[in-house]
Amino acid sequence: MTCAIDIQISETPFDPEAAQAGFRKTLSKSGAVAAFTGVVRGHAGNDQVETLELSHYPGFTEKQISAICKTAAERWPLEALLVIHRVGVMSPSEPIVLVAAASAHRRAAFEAADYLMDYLKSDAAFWKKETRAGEAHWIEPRAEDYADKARWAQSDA
Amino acid sequence: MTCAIDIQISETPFDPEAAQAGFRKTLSKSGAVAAFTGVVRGHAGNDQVETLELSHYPGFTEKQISAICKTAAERWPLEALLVIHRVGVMSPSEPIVLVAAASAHRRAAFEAADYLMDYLKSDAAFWKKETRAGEAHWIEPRAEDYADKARWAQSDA
Amino acid sequence: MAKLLFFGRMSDIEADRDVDLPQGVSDTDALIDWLSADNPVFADMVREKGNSLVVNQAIVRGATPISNADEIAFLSPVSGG
Amino acid sequence: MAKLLFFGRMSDIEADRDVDLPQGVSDTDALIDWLSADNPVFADMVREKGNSLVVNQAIVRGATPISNADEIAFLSPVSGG
Repeated sequence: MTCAIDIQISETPFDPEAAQAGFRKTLSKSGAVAAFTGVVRGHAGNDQVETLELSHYPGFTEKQISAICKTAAERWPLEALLVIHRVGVMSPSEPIVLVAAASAHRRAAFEAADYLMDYLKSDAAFWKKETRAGEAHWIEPRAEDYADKARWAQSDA
Repeated sequence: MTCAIDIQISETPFDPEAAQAGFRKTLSKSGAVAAFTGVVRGHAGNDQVETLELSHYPGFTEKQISAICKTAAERWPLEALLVIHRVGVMSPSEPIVLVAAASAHRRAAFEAADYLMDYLKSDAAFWKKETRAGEAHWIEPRAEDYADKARWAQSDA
Repeated sequence: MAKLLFFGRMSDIEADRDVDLPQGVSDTDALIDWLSADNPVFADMVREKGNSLVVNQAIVRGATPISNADEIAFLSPVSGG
Repeated sequence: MAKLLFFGRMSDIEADRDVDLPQGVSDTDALIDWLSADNPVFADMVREKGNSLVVNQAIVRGATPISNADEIAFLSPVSGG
């Protein structure tokens, strides 16, 4: 099956529910849609988050995400994949990322969305700078992000 | 953490994206929202699906779903859960079910949504009658639905 | 009057109704026998795997006492989502 | 002119710029040494775990030939989603 792949890097706020509605309208063969929306957190420990600044490497980042989506489309029977990723300066509760996967099969939709999120977290060329109490901090992947991604390698054998 | 649980059985069509937008507005502590939308399939093998009729056991079904949601809320750190399930006569591509789970943690949101869907498929008191080529067929759980649910029991030990 | 409800496949062959349970029909096993006597298709179907029996909105297993005050529901294998 | 790009943590201490690579700076190892000589903070950071080096939008490992026609990007550990 050919999987339709739509990747968007957005410099401006996006509406994850409107995007999902548009995505669902494109489907003709899928009974299952799994989606993940990530929003800017309001707190980091006891500190209030003021802003999150996301940067990417234009061209390279899109190419990476496209490769990850193609791998997912080979691994699961998918009708369509949608990835929207914000860049720029955001405030708490603003959407950062939307991943949606459509399939005839529930498990395929869930696993593909989960897989894409794990790869976006640990592999895709994005950088996050969080400002808390007036101070900027780079956010780098945590051990658990690498562990999440490793789940998929185990069944690659 | 107290998890807000919203369960709706709808006799009329619902808008899964509008419901998710409403759900997201209620959140204050969650950076992660995982959602699953199920729609009526258009084909069963080579046959075209004309209608799907879903029935439930009023009162009992809601009680079951509520119990499943409470179990999920004990198992994962969730801020909120939303389950909307259609009943009545539907046409292909109409939404049947929406499950959304919100958490501070990506894995918790994904796993809770996945878990709820597995239980809705194999345990919740709904019955599906599909009409194809003028003939009505009851849809009963497949072996893979029971296998999906069994995944969760393995780690209960 | 006891309230009898039938869901899924079983609803095709038995109608929901209020019944006056005859003397001797004091548990769910006796109720199944009583209904089966009048409906051989039900007799087969009710013994299939995957059904559930619900008394007053709680799932029961094995012979369970019932009376005219109860709601008894026969559930064919469920399939939601 | 080679185009140098710095992302994440490294962008705080090095500016994106076009440079004329001096003779002898013909691979990525030599480039790292050349940049490190002027910037000891970069010298430490570039050797940390989790960085990636990208030449003409493809990840490279180990000493990789470069020339004035290339785009060379230094990526600190990434974190999306």
